Amino acid sequence: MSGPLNALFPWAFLVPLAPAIAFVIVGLFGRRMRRLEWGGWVAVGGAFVAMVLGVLIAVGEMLSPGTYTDRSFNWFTLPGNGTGTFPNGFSLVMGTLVDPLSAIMLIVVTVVGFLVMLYSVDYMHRDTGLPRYYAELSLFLASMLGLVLADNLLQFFLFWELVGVCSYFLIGFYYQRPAAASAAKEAFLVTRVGDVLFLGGIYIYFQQFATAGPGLGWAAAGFPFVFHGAPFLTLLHPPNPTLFTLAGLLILGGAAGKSAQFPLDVWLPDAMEGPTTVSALIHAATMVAAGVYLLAVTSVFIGFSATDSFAIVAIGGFTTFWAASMAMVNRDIKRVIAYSTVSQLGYMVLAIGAGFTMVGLYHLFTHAFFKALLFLAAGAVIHAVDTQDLFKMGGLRKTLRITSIGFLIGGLSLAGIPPLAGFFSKDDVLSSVYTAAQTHPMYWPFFVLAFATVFMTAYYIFRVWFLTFSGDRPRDPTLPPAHEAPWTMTVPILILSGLAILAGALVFVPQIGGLFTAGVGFPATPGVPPTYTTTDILLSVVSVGLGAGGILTAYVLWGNGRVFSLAEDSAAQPIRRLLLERYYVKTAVDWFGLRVVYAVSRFLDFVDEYIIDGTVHGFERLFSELSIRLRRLQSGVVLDYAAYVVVGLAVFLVFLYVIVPAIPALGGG
Amino acid sequence: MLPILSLTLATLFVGTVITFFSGPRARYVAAGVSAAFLVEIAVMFLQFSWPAVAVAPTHFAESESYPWIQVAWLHVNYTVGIDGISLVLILLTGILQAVTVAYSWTERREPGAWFGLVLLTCLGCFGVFVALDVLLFFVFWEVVLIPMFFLIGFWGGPRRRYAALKFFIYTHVASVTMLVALLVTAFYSHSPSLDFASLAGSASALAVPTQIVLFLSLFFGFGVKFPIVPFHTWLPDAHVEAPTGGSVLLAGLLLKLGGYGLIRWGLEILPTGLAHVQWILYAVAFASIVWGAGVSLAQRDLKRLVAFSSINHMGIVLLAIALYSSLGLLAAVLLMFAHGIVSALLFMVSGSVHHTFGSRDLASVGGITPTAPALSTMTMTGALASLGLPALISFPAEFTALLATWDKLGYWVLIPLLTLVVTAAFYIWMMQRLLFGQPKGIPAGAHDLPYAEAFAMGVLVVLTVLYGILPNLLVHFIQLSPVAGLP
Amino acid sequence: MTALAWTVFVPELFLLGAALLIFLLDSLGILRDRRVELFGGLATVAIVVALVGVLADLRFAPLASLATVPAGVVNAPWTLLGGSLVAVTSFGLVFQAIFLTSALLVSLASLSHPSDQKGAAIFFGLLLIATLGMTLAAFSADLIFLLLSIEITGISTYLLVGYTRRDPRGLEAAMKMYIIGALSAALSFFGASLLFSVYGTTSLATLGGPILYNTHFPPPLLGATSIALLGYGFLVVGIGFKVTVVPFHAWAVDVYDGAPSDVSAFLAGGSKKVGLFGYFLVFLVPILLSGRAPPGLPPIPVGFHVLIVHFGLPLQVVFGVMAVVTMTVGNVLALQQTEMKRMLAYSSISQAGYMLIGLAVATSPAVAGAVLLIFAHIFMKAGAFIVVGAVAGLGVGSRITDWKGVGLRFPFLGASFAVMLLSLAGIPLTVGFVAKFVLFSAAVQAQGWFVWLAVAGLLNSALSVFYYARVLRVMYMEKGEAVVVPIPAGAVAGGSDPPLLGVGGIGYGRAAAIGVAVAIIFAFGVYPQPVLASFQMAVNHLLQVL
Amino acid sequence: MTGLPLAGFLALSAVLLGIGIFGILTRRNFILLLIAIEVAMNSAILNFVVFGAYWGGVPGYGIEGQSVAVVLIGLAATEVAVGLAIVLALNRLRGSINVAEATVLKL
Repeated sequence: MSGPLNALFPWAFLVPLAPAIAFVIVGLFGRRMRRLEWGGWVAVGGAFVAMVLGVLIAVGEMLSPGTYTDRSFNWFTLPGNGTGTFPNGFSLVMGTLVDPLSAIMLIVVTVVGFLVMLYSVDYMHRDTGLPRYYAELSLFLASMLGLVLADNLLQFFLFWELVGVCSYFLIGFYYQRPAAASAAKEAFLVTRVGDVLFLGGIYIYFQQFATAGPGLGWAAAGFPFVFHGAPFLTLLHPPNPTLFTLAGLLILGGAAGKSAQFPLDVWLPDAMEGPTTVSALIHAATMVAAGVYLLAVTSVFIGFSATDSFAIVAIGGFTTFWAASMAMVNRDIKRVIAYSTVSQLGYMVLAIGAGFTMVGLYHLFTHAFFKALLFLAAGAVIHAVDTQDLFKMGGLRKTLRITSIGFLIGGLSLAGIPPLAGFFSKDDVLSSVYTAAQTHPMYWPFFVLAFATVFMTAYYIFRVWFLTFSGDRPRDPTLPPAHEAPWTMTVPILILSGLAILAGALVFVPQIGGLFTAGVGFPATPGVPPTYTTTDILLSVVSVGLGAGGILTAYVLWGNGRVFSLAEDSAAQPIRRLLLERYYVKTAVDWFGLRVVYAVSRFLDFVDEYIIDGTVHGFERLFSELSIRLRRLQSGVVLDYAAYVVVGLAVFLVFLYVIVPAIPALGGG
Repeated sequence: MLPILSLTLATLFVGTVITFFSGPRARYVAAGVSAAFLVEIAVMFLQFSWPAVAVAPTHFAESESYPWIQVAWLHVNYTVGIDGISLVLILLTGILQAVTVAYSWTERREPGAWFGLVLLTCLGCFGVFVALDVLLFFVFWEVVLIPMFFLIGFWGGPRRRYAALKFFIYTHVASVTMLVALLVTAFYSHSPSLDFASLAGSASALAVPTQIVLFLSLFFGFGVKFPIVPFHTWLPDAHVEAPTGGSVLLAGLLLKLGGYGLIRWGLEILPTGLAHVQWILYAVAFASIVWGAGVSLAQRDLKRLVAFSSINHMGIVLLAIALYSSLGLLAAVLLMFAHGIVSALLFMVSGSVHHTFGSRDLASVGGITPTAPALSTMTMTGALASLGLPALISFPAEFTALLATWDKLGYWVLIPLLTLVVTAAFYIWMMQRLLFGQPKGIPAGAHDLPYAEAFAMGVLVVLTVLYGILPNLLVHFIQLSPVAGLP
Repeated sequence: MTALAWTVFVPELFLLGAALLIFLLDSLGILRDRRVELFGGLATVAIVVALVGVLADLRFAPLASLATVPAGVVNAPWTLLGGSLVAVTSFGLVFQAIFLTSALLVSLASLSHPSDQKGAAIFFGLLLIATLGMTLAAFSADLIFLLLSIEITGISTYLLVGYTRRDPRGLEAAMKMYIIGALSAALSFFGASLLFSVYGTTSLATLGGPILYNTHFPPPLLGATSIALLGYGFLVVGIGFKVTVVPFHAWAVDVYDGAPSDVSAFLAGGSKKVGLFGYFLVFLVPILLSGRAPPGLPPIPVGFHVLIVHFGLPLQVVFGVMAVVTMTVGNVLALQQTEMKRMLAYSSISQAGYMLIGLAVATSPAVAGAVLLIFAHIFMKAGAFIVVGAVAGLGVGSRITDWKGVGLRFPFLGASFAVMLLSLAGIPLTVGFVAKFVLFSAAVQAQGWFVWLAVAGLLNSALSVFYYARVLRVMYMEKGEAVVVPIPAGAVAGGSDPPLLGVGGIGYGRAAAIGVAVAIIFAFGVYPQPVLASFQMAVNHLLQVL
Repeated sequence: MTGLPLAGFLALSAVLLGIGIFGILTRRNFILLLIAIEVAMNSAILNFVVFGAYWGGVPGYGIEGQSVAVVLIGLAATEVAVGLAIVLALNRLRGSINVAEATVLKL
């Protein structure tokens, strides 16, 4: 491969390194700096360097698509000893991999990352824990970029865990709030379940490929072929189909954990306890997308198994609907957006399951921008009015002009109104599922769910918009007078608005589109950029119609400061309560985690203390009892002692005259 | 070549004696001895010649052998030697000795005796790791007990006397069993001497049932030190009552003696015996893993929690050893090293929590982060490392261990794998209760870590990160052992 | 048969002479107020000289030449019908050295005996006589001679126990020891008479070998072998009294408790050993000769037939069972003991059990191991009793719980006691451990059912750790000062000493004895080769002809 | 010697021993105890005399038995002397020679 910018590829490792350095500096000296913001600027600087480099590398990849890997760092080496499963040993490597997928992710992560960092400078300025915030955020950025550039699944997992921990700390940023602390715990543990499954999948691949024969030995190749099907397409009949299916399911489990897919989706809405910026960066744009990314990079051989594909489709499709339904009733501005994130991630998973990996990534790409935009705008609102309760807000479009516009753009994009970014990608997802359903009838129901979700999406996001911005005054008069945010906050909003408008159309630029079509080594991926056959156009028209319908409904119910309240005796009440209670899943999870598991462990503890250790004490007691009883023989009366002597004598005589003659072995008989 | 092992033994011995009698100045002597010890360890690593790492597994290096007891029927030699496994564990010994001395720098009560006993414990552990003769091995093995008995019993908590006695007797019974088994092995196989080499050479001549019985008794003998469920109940008591330094050595070194003994004197001498009862070891290992994790979840006492988590981790070690594969043993040793560092860190944490806030009860102390940011950072590092966070020391070990398990046992790997969630659960919950939430149970004037303790923990944190990022630093050496040739 | 070189008796002559001199000086009433120092010094010097002499014999008289002494067990078991009384064997010499060492420790410790000056002559004189008896026993080649020597020791120890005629505890102890002792004496002599009736001789070399019988004898109701076995049964009981084998042990606990500490030290360190020596001498022959005729049968008298006997296995089983029972009962009884001296007494009973393993296994390694343990036991147990005496002299009560904080108040005594207890418990780097290690290794090496003896022994020593560790715990870990009653006047002999050593008030003699004991415990604990080698040689020498 | 039924003598000495032991177990008076001990001792002496005579008739065997008997008589005397000494001391100290009452040392 050649190209002016390819010279940069060997330096790709600098992309994660820049924020990492920022992390070290802020982490060590942040608290000692004269003004806490300085730490913030260091972090912003790190993010900026990362963005410049990352974008340049991505551009380089656009100009000359190809695969560049650098596996120079040997992390863990098992020298082979000629026997066993790994006759020539193996070495686990850390490296960088530049290819279309990582290029796409690079753009997303670095750009959003930088903007959010910038935004944070003023958004967070009231906080005392600022250095901690920037240190953790930089660490997150570094890990996320490490994950994006990961060269093999193990490295992927390594950074995967690190971003998990960062998210844990950032969710718990206001650690003195019990709610925040327990939300962080919940997030970590739920995703941990997924991680463990993911690890299991890694083991299966590891062993299978190590034993798959010459050339596929782990030692030889690290994992790059996990990313690029080419070596694997020769492996269309993998060593053990069952194991491969299982591995696919395990990987799916991991992805579901990170990307909050059903049933591991409980943690994401609660994760909104963290600062809004964190929600924007981690729980909307980047980390939660890692699951989708994982599915994308492994889709090559997950795709081998129809079972896996169906499982992915099912989970994605169902989650889309499930989350959107909950978003429709919630009254917390951030949580609504969080549910919408879950639902949109469902779209991406759906597309990948349907076999259109790049379509999924396409939606990831656009979604990152408009969802970050929505969060930052929401952040600006919260920053201004200091509440998250939609029903207290209202009429903010006058004061927060830029914010309201930004939110509006984000909302339209999310609702899939052309020509905004969301329109192209979501539309593409739908049509690709439609296409897949032609050959796999089982996909139809999920297609229907996804399609229905379009309406709900438009409805809930505009419900938020109307409740927040329309009307003439806040419903809660006690709210402080709102002011438009400073430039550090508005500029990111504006930039993201631009991206939310353009990102979708960008793929029609051949170079950029190239990234999405020429997923190197993938089976040729149809659908990106969208090709408008008559069916597609039909689908688009209908979906746009649904979106518009959703917006209209929202306007009717909530527009101009109206507040729609469901009649108490309405048949819909139970449903509403069900949705508000999140289908009681959270309750069930808490019950299981805090009651059942804890009760079991208490029981084990009891057994440990009273039965196992009790036995030990039993021995002690046995001996001391024995001792006390035997001591009675020591009566102090000498005649007793004499008696013992005689008894002993008698015993011997019995032994010598009865036992010995009786036992030939003793020379008797 | 420098007889570095005997030299080190001499250094430690002389150092211990001097320390005992140098009263208030003992800590300086102890520090000097630790420094010397580390230097000698460095020499060992050098003599272990880095370039040789690439070559196939070698046998014992640095071997020295002198006749000790020689009568017609009994040939005991003073034989010492190290291979990669012992080398790594010796490194652990040196590190823990140094940090323990540093941590207890301000010990006021009988400092001479305190530091002397600490050094003596490490001397014993070092001896165990280098001894290549049954008697020598047993001598050092028992030498470890005495100082630990006094460390717990004299400097310990309220129930220290009970705990010390329990520890002493329980482990002594186990060692005795182990000794019988080794003697029977030696004399029934007509081994020319009690040296490791000759035992390993001749033991295969024994009848298979004999080997099985012998291996099982060895397993019990070493297992109690591990400790394995259900012979573990001495551990929580010992830990809870022991002073911090004692817990550090107990968890960091003494538990490793069990693992090392099982590898060196069980698995390498009676492989046939192992082969026939592997399933028993698996069962015990799984039991320990699940049990340790499950019980930890119920603990309110920070130290008790860490103690039970040790049972869980050592269960994984046992599992990896029982696999009897080179990958498994690599993982086992790596995990022992990792657990040595991490548990030491966590026990220091609980010690500092105790004397900073006057209690270790997670229900009564909480939200300490604002008061003691440094301490809470250490706590987080320790907990995250212990639950196997990548880029920290335990991860490469656990990853390899479970990989080896999957390789040999297939789906059984699900047991330890899913237990990882529980492990994460109790650590995360511990952090939530101890570090986060509203401050409670914080006595007035509670301060952050004093320098000595901060230094000791800092060293461990640095090592945790360092070896987590560069595990090859250890892996290269562990490979240089006779067992690396296994399938 | 040629006469023995009289020089081998020089040590005994010294002991005897010193004893007579002491009594003489006492009756002359010289230096009435410095008698302890005077007589003690005399006794110590005599014992030292004797010890030197014995070691010289061991060292210089080449074993070969000893072996050719035309008398006794060693070389020509069958040439001596009619028996000769004494034989010099390296085995015997080793035991003489052991006896003298224990006597030396005691007399050294007693140099600063806090007793009234009146008792001095009796104490040291009887000590010498008892030692004399033991050293004579070590030479015996004849059962009667052996039993008589043991009786000499016994009678003088009865008196030693009660020599402070004012102390009711001591007197009660003496009474108990006397009654059980006399009973056992009667039993053992009866056993001897039975053996004589069968063999017509009491030469140890002949007993236990093939039996000559004719038409008159054995009488129809009992077989000759049965009578011989009966005789051995009686001997087991009779000598077992000294060895404190269960169930002949009960007296020992009370006596060790009631007697003055130094006497207890002598009983545990010395007279118990003479019993074991007797066991070895009497029973090794029948065990090893079992089932075979030794070379060089004498001319068989007319009308007599030779009967090959199998006493070996039954006796071994007897001793095996006795060993296990003794060690177990001793340990279990010690567990709940509250009096320090009684605890030590029980522990010494259990130690006797370990030593018996050597006799049950009856291979030269095992016997050597047992001898090593006997040797070690002097320093551990006698040393411990001496420490107890010293601590009592400092006014600490006799109950274990009275010892709170002793370890910190008297560093020297505390540390020494700790070392001795650890050695008794068989913790490495002490001679006690080495001895047990060798002994149990020997049992394992013999294979067969002897392995279980080793297992029992090791489990028992693990059990014993419980009560030893409990004492350590009291001494070092219990709160509170030691219970101190005002020190009786005259308790402090040897003046004041540097407090660092903590010798203050216990006197140099005791300090020296304790120091020596500890030093030896460590020295041979680290490098036992010299003693073990010589013991092994002696045992081989004893057994080579059998 | 043929006239002498050796078994008879054996039985007699056994009976003597039995009497002695019985006495030792049942008497509480120290003096009576001493007597019982003497009786037990004499059973051994009797054996030695008898079988000394028997083996004395066998060529190659000496009269060891009788000589041993003489020695033992002396030994018995010594023992009794010591015993009496203890009796005296006991009597002086406790005013009683009932051995069963001296139980300060026990357990």
